[in-house]
Amino acid sequence: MPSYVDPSKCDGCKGGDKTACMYICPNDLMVLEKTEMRAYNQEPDACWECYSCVKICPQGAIFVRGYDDFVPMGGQVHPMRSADSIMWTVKFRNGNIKRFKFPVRTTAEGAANAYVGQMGGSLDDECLLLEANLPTPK
Amino acid sequence: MPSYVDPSKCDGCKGGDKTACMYICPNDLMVLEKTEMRAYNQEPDACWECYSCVKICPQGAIFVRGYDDFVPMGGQVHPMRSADSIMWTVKFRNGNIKRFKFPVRTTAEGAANAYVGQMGGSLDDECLLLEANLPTPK
Amino acid sequence: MALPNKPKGEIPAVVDPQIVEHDVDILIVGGGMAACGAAFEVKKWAPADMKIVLVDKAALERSGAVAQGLSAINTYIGSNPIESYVKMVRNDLMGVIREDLVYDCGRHVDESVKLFEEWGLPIWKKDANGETLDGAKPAPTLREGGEPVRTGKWQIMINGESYKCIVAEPAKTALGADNILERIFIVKLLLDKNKPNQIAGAVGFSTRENAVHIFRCKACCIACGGAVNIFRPRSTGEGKGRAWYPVWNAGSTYTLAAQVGATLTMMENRFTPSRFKDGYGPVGAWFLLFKAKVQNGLGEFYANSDSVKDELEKFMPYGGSPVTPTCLRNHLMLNELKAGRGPIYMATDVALNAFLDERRAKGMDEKAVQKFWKHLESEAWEDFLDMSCGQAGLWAGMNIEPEKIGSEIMPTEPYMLGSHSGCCGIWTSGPEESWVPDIQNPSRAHKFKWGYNRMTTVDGLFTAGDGVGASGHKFSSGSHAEGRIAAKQMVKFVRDNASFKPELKQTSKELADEIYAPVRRYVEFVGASTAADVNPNYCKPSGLMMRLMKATDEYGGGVATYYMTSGKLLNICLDLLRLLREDSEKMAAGDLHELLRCWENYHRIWCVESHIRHIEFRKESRYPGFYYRSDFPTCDDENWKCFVNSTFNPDTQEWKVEKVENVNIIATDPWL
Amino acid sequence: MALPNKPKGEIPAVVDPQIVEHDVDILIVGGGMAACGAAFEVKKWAPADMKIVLVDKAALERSGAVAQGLSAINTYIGSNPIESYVKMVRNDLMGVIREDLVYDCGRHVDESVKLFEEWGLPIWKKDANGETLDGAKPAPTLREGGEPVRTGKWQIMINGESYKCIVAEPAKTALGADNILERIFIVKLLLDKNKPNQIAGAVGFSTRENAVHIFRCKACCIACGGAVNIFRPRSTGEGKGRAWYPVWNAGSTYTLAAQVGATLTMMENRFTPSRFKDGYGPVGAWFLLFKAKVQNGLGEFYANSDSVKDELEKFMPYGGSPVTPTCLRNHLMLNELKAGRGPIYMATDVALNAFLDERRAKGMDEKAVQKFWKHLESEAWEDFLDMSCGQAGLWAGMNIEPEKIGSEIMPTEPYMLGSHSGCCGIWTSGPEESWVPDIQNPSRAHKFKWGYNRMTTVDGLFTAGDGVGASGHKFSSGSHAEGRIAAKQMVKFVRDNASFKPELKQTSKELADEIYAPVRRYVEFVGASTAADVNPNYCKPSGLMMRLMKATDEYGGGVATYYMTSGKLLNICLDLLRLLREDSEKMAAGDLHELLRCWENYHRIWCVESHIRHIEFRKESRYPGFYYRSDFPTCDDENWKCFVNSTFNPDTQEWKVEKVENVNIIATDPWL
Ligand SMILES: Cc1cc2c(cc1C)N(S(=O)(=O)O)[C@@H]1C(=O)NC(=O)N=C1N2C[C@H](O)[C@H](O)[C@H](O)COP(=O)(O)OP(=O)(O)OC[C@H]1O[C@@H](n2cnc3c(N)ncnc32)[C@H](O)[C@@H]1O
Ligand SMILES: Cc1cc2c(cc1C)N(S(=O)(=O)O)[C@@H]1C(=O)NC(=O)N=C1N2C[C@H](O)[C@H](O)[C@H](O)COP(=O)(O)OP(=O)(O)OC[C@H]1O[C@@H](n2cnc3c(N)ncnc32)[C@H](O)[C@@H]1O
Ligand SMILES: Nc1ncnc2c1ncn2[C@@H]1O[C@H](COP(=O)(O)O)[C@@H](O)[C@H]1O
Ligand SMILES: Nc1ncnc2c1ncn2[C@@H]1O[C@H](COP(=O)(O)O)[C@@H](O)[C@H]1O
Ligand SMILES: Nc1ncnc2c1ncn2[C@@H]1O[C@H](COP(=O)(O)O)[C@@H](O)[C@H]1O
Ligand code: SF4
Ligand code: SF4
Ligand code: SF4
Ligand code: SF4
Ligand code: NA
Repeated sequence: MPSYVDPSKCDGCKGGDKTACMYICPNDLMVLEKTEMRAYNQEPDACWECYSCVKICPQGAIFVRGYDDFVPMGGQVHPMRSADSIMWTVKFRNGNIKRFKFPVRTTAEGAANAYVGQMGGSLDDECLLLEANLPTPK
Repeated sequence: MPSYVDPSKCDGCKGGDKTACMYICPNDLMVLEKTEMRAYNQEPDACWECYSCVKICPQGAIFVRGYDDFVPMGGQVHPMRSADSIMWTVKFRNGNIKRFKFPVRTTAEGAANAYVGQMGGSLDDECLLLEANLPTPK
Repeated sequence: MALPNKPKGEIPAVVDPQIVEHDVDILIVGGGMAACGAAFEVKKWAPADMKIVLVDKAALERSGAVAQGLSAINTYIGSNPIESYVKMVRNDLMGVIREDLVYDCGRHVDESVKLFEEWGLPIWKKDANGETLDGAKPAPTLREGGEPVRTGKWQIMINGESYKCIVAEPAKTALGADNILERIFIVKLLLDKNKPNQIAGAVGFSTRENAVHIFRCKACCIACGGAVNIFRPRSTGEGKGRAWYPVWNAGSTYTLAAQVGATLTMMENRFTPSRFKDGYGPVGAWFLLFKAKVQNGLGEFYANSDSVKDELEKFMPYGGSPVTPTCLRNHLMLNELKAGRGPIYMATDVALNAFLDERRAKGMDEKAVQKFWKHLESEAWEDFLDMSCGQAGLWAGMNIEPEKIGSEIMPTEPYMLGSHSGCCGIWTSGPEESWVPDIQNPSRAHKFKWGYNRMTTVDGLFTAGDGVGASGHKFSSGSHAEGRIAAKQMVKFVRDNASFKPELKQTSKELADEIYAPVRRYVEFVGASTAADVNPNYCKPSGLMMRLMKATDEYGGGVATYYMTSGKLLNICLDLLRLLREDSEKMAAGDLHELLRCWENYHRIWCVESHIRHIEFRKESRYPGFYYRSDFPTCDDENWKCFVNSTFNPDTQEWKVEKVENVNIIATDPWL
Repeated sequence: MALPNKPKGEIPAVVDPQIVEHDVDILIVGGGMAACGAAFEVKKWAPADMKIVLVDKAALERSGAVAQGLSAINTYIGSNPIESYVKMVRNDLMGVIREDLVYDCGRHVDESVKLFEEWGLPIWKKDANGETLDGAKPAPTLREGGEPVRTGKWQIMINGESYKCIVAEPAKTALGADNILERIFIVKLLLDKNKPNQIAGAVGFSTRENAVHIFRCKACCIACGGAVNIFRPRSTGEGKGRAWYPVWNAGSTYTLAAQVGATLTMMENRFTPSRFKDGYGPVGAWFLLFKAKVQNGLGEFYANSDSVKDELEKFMPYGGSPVTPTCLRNHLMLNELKAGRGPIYMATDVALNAFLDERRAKGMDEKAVQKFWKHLESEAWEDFLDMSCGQAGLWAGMNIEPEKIGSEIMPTEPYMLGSHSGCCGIWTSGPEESWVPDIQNPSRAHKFKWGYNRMTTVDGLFTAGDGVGASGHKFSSGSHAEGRIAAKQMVKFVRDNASFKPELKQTSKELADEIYAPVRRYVEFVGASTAADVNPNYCKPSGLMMRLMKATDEYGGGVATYYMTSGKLLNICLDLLRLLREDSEKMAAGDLHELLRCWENYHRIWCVESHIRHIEFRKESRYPGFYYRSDFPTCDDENWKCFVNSTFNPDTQEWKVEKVENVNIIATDPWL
């Protein structure tokens, strides 16, 4: 199920130097072809189908089609991710459709408390931030 | 061990429409790139290493290097074929060289007797050309 | 891969190809050993005005299994009784063969070998001292009584690098250059519009220009070899090119025949050769010429152990033969591997040094021994260089010198073929002679003869070589001879049906559209993705082939399971093949080379589907070592010493699979 | 492929990259769960002027094993005794673990989970009626005493699609954007020029611009995950991207550490998970949440059969546990498969319908049952959609609805990792506390503590997560906690060694040349062939990876042999790996992406070589179901209930492999 880009939707992230899909792919697969200003997956047989690129693309231009060496054709799994939830559309080979929606986050983006400036206690014991009274084996 | 073409030797069969390597490859792999006028193997993972192209190339421009998924690098097997014999040079990974020469044909090219015009006997028995008195099982 | 998407190769395909129509009397499809035999022979029987055309997907000079050359001719009867030959084949193929066909091959094969020599093929001879002379040395020819160098009872050694060039030459001269159409891939045979069950033509396309070729014919011989790349090979990257069987034979023979309703036989049989690992070098010469033995990972020469003898006892009478059947040799090897006693080595070092020691023991001086060694070394390398250069390349890359160290051997992935040590194929008529059994059954699928030797159950459709089923061990020479048999019979068939005028069911436009459908699909959808090979609307043939090979490997008894399958797995495999067949309609081709790959895949899918159907039907394990059914793990002579024949009905699109009686013609006592 | 040859990707590599030098105090290599834990925690202990930099080959937001999300947190102790956790891990890993490290992980892990929830990770809860609430529903947090949904004793369910994004956010905020360098692949660690056995830096390169990055540091934590694509996967075409383990973790952790002389431990351990076939969907939720059972090809739910009980008796005390160890679960499955009783199905249909029937039996009306079913169906699909979309895609392509039909499961190819149900990794110090055994041996390779928790045997070099050996079952949460442990210790190490000034042995130019060697090779030789990938002077990383995977698969106990190997095969494997290492110097890269692939391969080769060495050294089969040695087929507690540690000496370039005593800290009676 390597990802692929629909050229009619991709706008090359408006010609930015760092496209969203290039930015995110954990396997360094997405690249931008500068003449056409379209992205493509440069190594489909190294795609894990992690959907990171699909989820992040601002144009909804990236899709996934089943690995050609074992997935029969015609199905598709496609997400729409918002700040707090994700909606999946599963299209079966036979045309049936199922939809599922799940929460993804309970806080606003950027709001996770990094405890900036807060310091731990003694460097010479084993307690981590917020910890105290560590047990030892009985 | 797919075949590959040395661009410094290939002359694109002088720009002929039908290059020797294209003519001969049993698997339709060799093609001519017309801008550069050089041949290349279009599907190395479908190359049987039959050496047909290597043997026929008038420029000696085609070589073979071991399949990259199991042959350690550095060896090479290369033939020189004449009308009646073939000389093989086997270069080992460690640099050792062996040479072998074998006959390939005892008649001149084109001289095989096709018995043109000679006809068989009766269409209604099982004898083929030059045959008579066919046995049956005991 | 990168944008902008382009066809991969150099000859882009267009949606509207030129249509070229040909009216011929006899059409020969294929250009290998059998087809060359047919092309040569047919002119000896055909009236001058009979139009005969041969079509090959490649160039006759180097097409088919012999393209690279061969180092031996595996079938030459010589002074052996033909009956012994039949017995050997029968035993090697576990009892179920068409003895009429095998006998018939045996009585014609030597004549082909004599022609080869006459045409220029160097055949090794023995000199007066019993020493080997290579085929270029002056010596009496076989026809003159010259003694070939035997390796085993049936094989003779040659300097065979140019074997195919030599055999192709008189075939071309005989037919005439204008009647040899190269680089045309035949996709389908065509039945007659008016006469039921009568072949009327074929359709294919050129891989050199955008042209569909439509042939109308009165008789046709298909000899497109066997099938490879139907099971996953042991090297799946670049090295998948290095199969044992030549990667360009895609099962066309069986698919072409099945689709027009010809009965197939013994499609459950497969050939799983043991070969030098990875390089797929041949083992025959090592076993038979160099008398090498195999050693397991513990260093044991297991083949003569007591436990092996006990194991062979389980497969009587086959296991009791002096030469163990090919499948059982694999079986013994697999037992070692599965028990963790691998790898298996061909002890080339032991074998070669034994020759030298023998000479030394006979008092040969060291200088002469060294000279003899040069000769021996050269023979050892020639065996590979004549027919499996890739193995020589592997030795070079691994720094292997066979006199110093053994090399691993291993059973390969399975292939389908009918002329080597396998026997799947098409059910054909035997000779119209009285010794051939006259079975009283209205269906040709049960009969042994119906008028025209090597005619399939479809009128006018003949085959030879790998095409003819239930008659293995023909090899290169027997395939050539069989092509000659079929050729003569085609002329007879055309003579006997002089008034027949072939008419096709489809229009030329319909045929062209069908053949070029993958091109249309490509052109229609190429713009839907920025990647050439990843597209929701189509699949590329390379991916589909991987999918096919994975399905058969995992469920159909490939290397993944040590060749084990079961009714359960086979039915899953059939389900996957059904989906594959559906999806094969979505293959796309941007250029003519890819179009070739599309149709080859299509042939592969059909052909391996018939294989799986047959294995599923046969509720036993007839060929231990080639495949096993875990649910019926033994060879069951009582219920299954019979042919399995299958017929696809082109009208109803249904398969019929049935048991067919096996008749012995050659004495069964003594068995060998 | 076609002429003219061009680099494949879009950022061509040049022979003279820019060199960027960085002086830092603490370097964190990797950006996964462990590294994010370290990045968050380190700032809580570091003085304001301490320079801390994190380098990730990818983008923190979606890097590492959790990029796609996860549907469960597999380690949450909750109200369980930590001692039970250690016992579970010990039993699952067949008796040989570092109990100090596992206990230590157990006492920190819950705090990480509570942080995750606080940061925004939705964690499923039980409501007052025991019904499941998804993680967005209002409910008390874990810290507030909310009750998580347990699946099994240790796992809790989450809505984990954004797990990694959530965990990365505070890590980034804590370190500050300027201190996070993404898209830099670390190739090598560097030892100090003056102080022996002291880490002094690292070198890598950018995959976004032609730049080599050289880091000097006083302490370093490597947490680059485990290794995948070291054994041949079951899909070798396009589908080789769909491994269970994320294809971007290439064993860097182990190779980086080994090359500077850090002792490795239990590298013979591997993880061979059973997964939904081909899609590699997780099975944990199916077994534990949905209580599904596995069925063999005969329809038998074999797991509770008498013969299985007998089989497990052979592996006492491990086989006697209520939850059979992961490797033995595989072993039982492999026995079915090898006997031809495959395929194995997860009976999803039976399991899901049982839930509905249970509700019906309790009197729930059909409308409510349907509503409940929607909920259940959604949970079943979420399990895949959160962490293995490819499996959902396979179901879509095969028209599979899990309530109607089961799906095949199968053991995958082996991976190397230390945080999941495997435990290979680096030998580290445990906590400097009195309960941790104080082994009297001058060599750190035999000790359990040497001052800095999670410090490797190299001074200043720390690790966490998959990096720490002999302590599996940390999973995502434990890895995060472990990163936090290492972070604090690094600060302590830097404080304690305040006068240390790192100095590198090599010049910057030497380092840059070494890293860019594949680019130079490409540029020098690209003109020698008309094909981009077939060249006599170099090999491309894609081909080399296939060669690696074939060698390990066939000789190192991969799927090809049902995970069976032997001393004989292992030594062949080591020979092939030696040739591979030699040839890896001939890799060529035309662009930065290919340069990445070159160095990943290099890491893979090293890491799997250590694996093979360890298996070879350990003369028993400790993990039946993960691998077997046919020459030592049983688990031999008498001789081998010990660690195997190996150390590469960077000066002599030699490996030392040794037995190390296994010490129990937690009571062994009762065993569980
Ligand atoms: C593959 C192979 C085969 C052999 C061996 C080694 C190897 C590596 N060895 S040993 O080492 O094992 O021993 C042999 C040996 O030494 N000695 C020997 O006698 N025979 C050996 N064989 C067996 C013979 O080669 C074999 O029996 C014959 O070649 C069979 O003859 P035939 O049935 O004609 O098949 P073919 O492969 O020669 O020719 C097929 C032709 O069909 C063409 N073709 C295929 N599909 C087509 C299509 N759709 N449309 C048009 N044309 C389309 C092909 O181009 C070709 O012309
Ligand atoms: C692969 C996988 C793993 C899990 C699961 C399913 C799947 C499919 N499942 S379940 O379904 O099985 O159950 C889990 C689950 O539900 N619950 C759970 O808690 N854990 C699961 N894991 C386990 C955890 O994910 C695992 O324990 C942790 O992620 C381990 O953390 P860490 O040790 O930090 O590894 P990482 O993969 O997260 O991060 C690696 C980082 O290194 C970077 N990197 C790698 N090499 C580098 C180099 N040379 N230079 C620079 N950077 C370089 C990576 O980019 C990444 O940032
Ligand atoms: N071990 C063996 N014993 C007898 N005949 C063999 C053996 N191996 C190969 N042959 C025969 O030698 C010929 C070439 O064999 P191969 O190289 O296996 O194709 C065929 O006729 C085989 O049947
Ligand atoms: N089909 C098979 N594939 C792989 N290994 C097998 C197979 N059958 C048995 N084995 C192994 O081979 C050895 C001998 O098995 P067996 O003789 O079948 O009991 C045992 O170690 C089995 O695990
Ligand atoms: N059959 C099982 N019995 C008990 N625990 C399991 C089983 N399968 C998986 N697990 C555990 O469930 C969690 C996730 O498993 P997995 O999906 O296999 O990664 C891990 O903690 C496993 O150890
Ligand atoms: S993120 Fe989407 S729009 Fe942007 S370059 Fe990639 S595919 Fe195109
Ligand atoms: S699905 Fe994942 S691995 Fe594949 S291209 Fe997108 S981000 Fe990369
Ligand atoms: S045959 Fe040789 S010279 Fe002619 S095009 Fe091919 S490679 Fe070039
Ligand atoms: S070696 Fe043979 S298969 Fe390969 S390209 Fe040359 S002719 Fe074709
Ligand atoms: Na592949």
